[in-house]
Amino acid sequence: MDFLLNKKQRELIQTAKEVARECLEPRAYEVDQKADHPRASWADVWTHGLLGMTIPEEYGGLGLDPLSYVLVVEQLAGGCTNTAMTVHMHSVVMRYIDSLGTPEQKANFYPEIVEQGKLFGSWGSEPSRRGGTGSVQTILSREGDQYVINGDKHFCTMAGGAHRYMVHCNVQGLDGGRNIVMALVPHNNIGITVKGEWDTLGMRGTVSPSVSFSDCKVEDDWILGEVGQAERSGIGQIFGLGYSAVYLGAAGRVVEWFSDYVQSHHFIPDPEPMAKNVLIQKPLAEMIMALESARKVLYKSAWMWESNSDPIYRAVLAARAKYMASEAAIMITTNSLQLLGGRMAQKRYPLERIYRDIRTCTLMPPSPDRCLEIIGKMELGLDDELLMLRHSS
Amino acid sequence: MDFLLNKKQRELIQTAKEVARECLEPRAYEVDQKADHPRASWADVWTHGLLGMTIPEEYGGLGLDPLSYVLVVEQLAGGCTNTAMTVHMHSVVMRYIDSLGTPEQKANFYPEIVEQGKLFGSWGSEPSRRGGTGSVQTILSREGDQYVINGDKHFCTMAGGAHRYMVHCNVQGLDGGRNIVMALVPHNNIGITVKGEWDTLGMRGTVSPSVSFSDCKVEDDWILGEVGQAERSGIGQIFGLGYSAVYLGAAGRVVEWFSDYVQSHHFIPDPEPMAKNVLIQKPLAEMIMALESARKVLYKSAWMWESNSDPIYRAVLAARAKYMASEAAIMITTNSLQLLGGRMAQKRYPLERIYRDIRTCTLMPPSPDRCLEIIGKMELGLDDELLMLRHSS
Amino acid sequence: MDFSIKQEHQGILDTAAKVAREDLLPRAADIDLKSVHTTESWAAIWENGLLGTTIPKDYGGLGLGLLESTMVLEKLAAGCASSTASFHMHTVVQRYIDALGTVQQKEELFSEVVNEGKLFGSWGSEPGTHGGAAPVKVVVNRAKEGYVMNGTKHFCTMAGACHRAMVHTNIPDKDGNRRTIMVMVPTWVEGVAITGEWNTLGMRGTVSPSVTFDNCFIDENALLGEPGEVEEKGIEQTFALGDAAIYIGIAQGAVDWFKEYAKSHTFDPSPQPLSHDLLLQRRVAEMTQRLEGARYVLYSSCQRYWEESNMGRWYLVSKAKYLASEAAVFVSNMVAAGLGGRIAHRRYPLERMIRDIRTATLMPPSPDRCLEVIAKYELGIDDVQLASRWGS
Amino acid sequence: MDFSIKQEHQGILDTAAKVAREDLLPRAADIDLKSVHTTESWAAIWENGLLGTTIPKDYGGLGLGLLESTMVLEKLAAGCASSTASFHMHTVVQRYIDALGTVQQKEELFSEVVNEGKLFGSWGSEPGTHGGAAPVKVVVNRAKEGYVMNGTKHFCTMAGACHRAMVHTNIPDKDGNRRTIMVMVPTWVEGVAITGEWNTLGMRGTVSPSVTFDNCFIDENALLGEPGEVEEKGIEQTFALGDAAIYIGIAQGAVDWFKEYAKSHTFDPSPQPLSHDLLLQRRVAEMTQRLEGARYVLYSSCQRYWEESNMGRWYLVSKAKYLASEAAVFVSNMVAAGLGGRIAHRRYPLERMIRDIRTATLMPPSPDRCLEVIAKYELGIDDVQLASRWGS
Repeated sequence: MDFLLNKKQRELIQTAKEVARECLEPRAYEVDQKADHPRASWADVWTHGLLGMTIPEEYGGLGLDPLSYVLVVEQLAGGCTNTAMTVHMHSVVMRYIDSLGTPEQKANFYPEIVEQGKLFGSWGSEPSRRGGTGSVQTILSREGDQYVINGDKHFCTMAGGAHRYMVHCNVQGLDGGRNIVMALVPHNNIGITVKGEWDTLGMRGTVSPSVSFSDCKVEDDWILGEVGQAERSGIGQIFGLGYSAVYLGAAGRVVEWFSDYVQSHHFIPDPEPMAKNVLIQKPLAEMIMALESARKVLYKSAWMWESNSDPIYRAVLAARAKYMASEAAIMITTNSLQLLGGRMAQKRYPLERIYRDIRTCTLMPPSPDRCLEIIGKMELGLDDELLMLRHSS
Repeated sequence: MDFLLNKKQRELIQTAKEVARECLEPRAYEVDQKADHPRASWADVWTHGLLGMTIPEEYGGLGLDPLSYVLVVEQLAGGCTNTAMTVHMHSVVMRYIDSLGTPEQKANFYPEIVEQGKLFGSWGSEPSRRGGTGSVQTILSREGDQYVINGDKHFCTMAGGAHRYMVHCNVQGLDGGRNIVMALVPHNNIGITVKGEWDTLGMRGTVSPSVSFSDCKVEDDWILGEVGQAERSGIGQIFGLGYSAVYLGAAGRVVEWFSDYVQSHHFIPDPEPMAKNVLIQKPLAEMIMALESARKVLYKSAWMWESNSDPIYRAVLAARAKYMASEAAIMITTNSLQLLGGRMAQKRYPLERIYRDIRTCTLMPPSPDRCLEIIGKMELGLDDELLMLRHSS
Repeated sequence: MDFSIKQEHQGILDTAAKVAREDLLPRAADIDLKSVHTTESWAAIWENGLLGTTIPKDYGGLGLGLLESTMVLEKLAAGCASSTASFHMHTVVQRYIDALGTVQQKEELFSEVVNEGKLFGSWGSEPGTHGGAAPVKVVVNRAKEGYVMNGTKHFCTMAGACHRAMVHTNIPDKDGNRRTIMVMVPTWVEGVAITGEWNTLGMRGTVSPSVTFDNCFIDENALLGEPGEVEEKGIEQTFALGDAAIYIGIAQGAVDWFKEYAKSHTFDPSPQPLSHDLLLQRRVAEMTQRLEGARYVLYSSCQRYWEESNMGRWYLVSKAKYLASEAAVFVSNMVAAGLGGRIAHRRYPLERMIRDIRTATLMPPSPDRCLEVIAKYELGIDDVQLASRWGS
Repeated sequence: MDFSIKQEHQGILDTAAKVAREDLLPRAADIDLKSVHTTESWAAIWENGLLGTTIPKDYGGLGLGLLESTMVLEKLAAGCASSTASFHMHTVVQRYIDALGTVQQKEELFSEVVNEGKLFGSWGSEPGTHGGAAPVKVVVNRAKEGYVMNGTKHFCTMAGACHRAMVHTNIPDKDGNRRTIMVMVPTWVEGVAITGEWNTLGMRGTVSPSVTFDNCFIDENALLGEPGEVEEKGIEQTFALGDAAIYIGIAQGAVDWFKEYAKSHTFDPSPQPLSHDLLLQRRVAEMTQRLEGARYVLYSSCQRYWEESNMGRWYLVSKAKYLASEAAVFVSNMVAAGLGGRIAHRRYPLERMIRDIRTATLMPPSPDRCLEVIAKYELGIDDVQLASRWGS
């Protein structure tokens, strides 16, 4: 057992931290206020080579393993949660392409990212469905000699901001069960209509309105893999792993900011900096420990990721990480605000923004309830129920 | 012992609830978005006779006892936290006038509220001081034949929105100790400059920027009572009691809204309304119980209020209520959002707004840490420390 | 709303607090160690006039309402949870007698309590069924000049120490359907045999072995009311209200001891008693506030109890029991963490209080079940099976 | 980063798990009841080759590093916390011998452990001083052909059962200043007397009475190192790492028992085992995740321990001990609430595990103290008094 990072990981973290603090963080407030895509920050992520984190090295990417990957996402989130979350989603699409795509597809799409700095979104959620229960009512069908998509998607992150979107579709005509296939569509395709607005508590820069598909045409060779292959691949579970990294990155930034603040501020009538107060020290230490134990669980899940591609195995790993990370991040943002008092409710302090972002992005599926259910069933050896859970969700 | 309300209280609650739901709630979103004074809602509160809740009956008010008062504030907060909070602050000023004012002052000021629907603000906080530690650097001094105020105030609620402000001043010239006196100033007085902005997480309609006083003139007969009398009166502690009522009113609305929502919504692939799910039932019941026990503690503190006007006695009662109410309100708003998931982060749902409001207004002093310290010292018989705590804060 | 206590009741509560402090607490450690019946503590309760809290004044009792009799339990439990828990059971039995008994039965039975200091147990649980379920295995059948009773009861608190036990049995009614009836069984009669052990984490003085009835002959006069009549009286849920009061009482006893210890002990290098420690002050505040919230919800449930429907009663007692149990467990964790290793020694009463809290709060219904009842009531979800699952 | 375990170490951990399950667990109830030394359990640890986990391979031990020897404690504690806690103390003594002893001392002392299965205690606490403070009352003075020792030690775990005890004493150095030295006292020699009782909530098999030394003659060879040398070795804080491992181990044992019970028990009216209950599944998940977080923080602290400065070591052990203790207390509350009254019976091991967790986690430093250390380290606040207040 070894908890130290290797040289490559240390260098990656260093790069990611520099981008996060020097480029992303100064823009985070504006991205939040305008609820607009963090385009300039994406450009910086690209310039520093991190937009291709999950693209194989042979195609010009970094080909990061899951552990190195979450370390980078965590750092990015320390600068801007919106940028980190969108880059993460993009990076998952890159993994799908790597796993399901043909050499031609890879040669077609990857250069758009590596050379042009484009982003790809991933649209899975549907209205009226419980979060995380996948795609059923968005239908991919054959109309004449081409494929078309019809249906509605919710929470379409980067709508209008990314270059292409990977749409989770259900294939028409096969009765019973789910037959998911991933179809790539360009952002400006005919038949795509943004319907909802995106005016939320936090994560406002992830711009994720509802989108309606009406006979939206899909190129024949823009469909990734065989029907059902995407689900069997065990790729999708890495969404949860990256979310966890975003939570912990943002929460870690809060702890750091809090530490600096209490060391450098004191308030009349207290004679000393807040850092000397036991009622600051104790909750700060609690925050640090929540962060550290959640990180350990996340890193272990990431480390174990590639040892098994079974979707259920990975769902358990992701559930472990996500449960711990979201509990820790919520506790840290809630308590830091409480401890520093009313001043911190003002938007000129970063806590206010990060607090809203964390409260919002920890709502993404799987919910803590679902995470606990997955872990509990696994611990109790209820493999059949886990399987059912998966198929019903 | 009797936990039932009397007829007058039931009627008051009914009136307050109607105002809250029919007049205040429909405007709550806009007040929040614009971060502007809830003027129209104040007018409704006035029209229904509640702006004079704490004005004695002989001057045309309702002369409510503290228990009836918190019941009304709680109902108002169920419609709009901003309106309830500002009306509460105004109502505390009315109590100060009742306790410290001369008959002439009462005859002068009360009709402005009863007949014209004006509001009075209360400005106590100062920059660089820990919240709740009162007024020291805002100086009331004699310049020639008149009083003037110099200094800076923070969190000046209703700045620009109320008719007059009760400014907590320190009297110059007496060395050592604090010599607080309350001075009323009109909103348009020369020498009052609004300096800060008010762009906050929540409670955005309480518009509480920083305000600077520079040789701001005060009429001789606009000073309330003798030097030090305001502090000895035990009035100020009722701020905390009213805050608690605001927290519980807002949290109660969340529980009600949550209950309605889970009874009327279900999500695919779950076959039944969310209300049938044990993972909804259990946390809902936890919320209800947190609310109910906090209410009991608040009502008991309010019921005991008038049995003793000692500021320390009342500080303990307020601390009990505020601690329980803020814990309950934070738990309820955090968990309800978590349980209903990502949809609720959208601003079109009231949870998003109430969540921000609660997180913000529970930051008002005394903090939970300070509340616990006050209660703990009292329970352990450390009367000397309680006294010191009071004098140092 | 009115939080005051009538002078008459305050006097009774003061007596209960005094009994708890002077009579119950000093015996609690020995009772716990030996896991024996709390006979002397019951005697003290009787001698101080509290054994008949729930017996009407006309029959020589104190005639307290649900709220006041519950408050007495809270006060007593601060001294010794075991003796209070069994006494609690006894007080509920008096409620049943009052509701179901004939004048003659009341005169006879109440007099045994008031004048002779006798205790009555209440034996309901059966092996393989949940606490709240109707009795199925202990049956009463007509016999010559009376009845015979057969079957086995579990968790028979005070078995071997109480004078009579109100046994929850089933009996055929006129139509031959089996209905519930309460039978006041004299514990000294032939055919009553105690079996089983009682060796628990805490509440060790609530000695509750199993009891088997083997063709036990029962006098006509021992049956309370008509077959099935008890089901309409709504007394059953008052058990849980008393339980809640006991949780709050033990926990308050633990807080009080904790406070006294903190005020009177000083440890190097601090020159001041532990009570001056800020973190300890916070602990005390958190504990007292939790208890305060639970306490007034309990009182409010007591006040509203008799006005409510059956489902409303489940709701009220669930609220009280849930909060009381959570608050007590919270207190047990806080006092332990607040004083550290010192309290692990059996020479300190906190060690016992912690075990008693942990054990007493395990009694069904569980917090989860209480929450289910609360939510269903608030959400308007009907659940006719609720009562039968209450004990699980 | 690498979460894998070397094959060699995995074999040792498997053995430890087997010993815990087959040798320690079956004896734990009786040990707890009688509050006696865990002699047979120690023998099993020896017979399975684990008594010398911290003895170098050259001397016949397993030569495990801090991480692996800590993991062994975690495995054993799942079976019996009491025997593991005293064994833990024994393993730390081996570290002291290795760091301070001469080759001759090592050969002699290690051989007693490896070949004869002897146990060594570590007696540091003194009345009126905190755990981590330097010894002041037990003094060693020059005498003819050796030394004499006088004074009293508290909390002498294994007193009456261990072969030797490493007594933390003070001795004059060359300049006459009193410095700390560790003395390997044979427990059978004249002048060693056991006093005091051991009757606690849990951890009842860690029998730890007081011991008085009255002109006890000590051989020259019994002193480890030069006066004051021990203060530089940084071994002291490894006690807290082992404690943390034991908390996690007991708690994991409780979770495992809870899981087995849930998988194998069905209650009416559900047709399926308890394990199918959604709320129970959540409980299991919450418990295992808390433990998992605590576990890897502990492992990481073990790995970094020897590279750190003294303050850094306090920081590392505080992190591990805080999380382990919080997780274990959390587990004890969750298992109790999850199974209800069933577990209060002493016939179930959970009853003991709950008491053991509650007691073991009360050992200083308290969670509050740990948090203070963590915060001060992170905030760069120097506190030279820290070590001396560690035990409070």
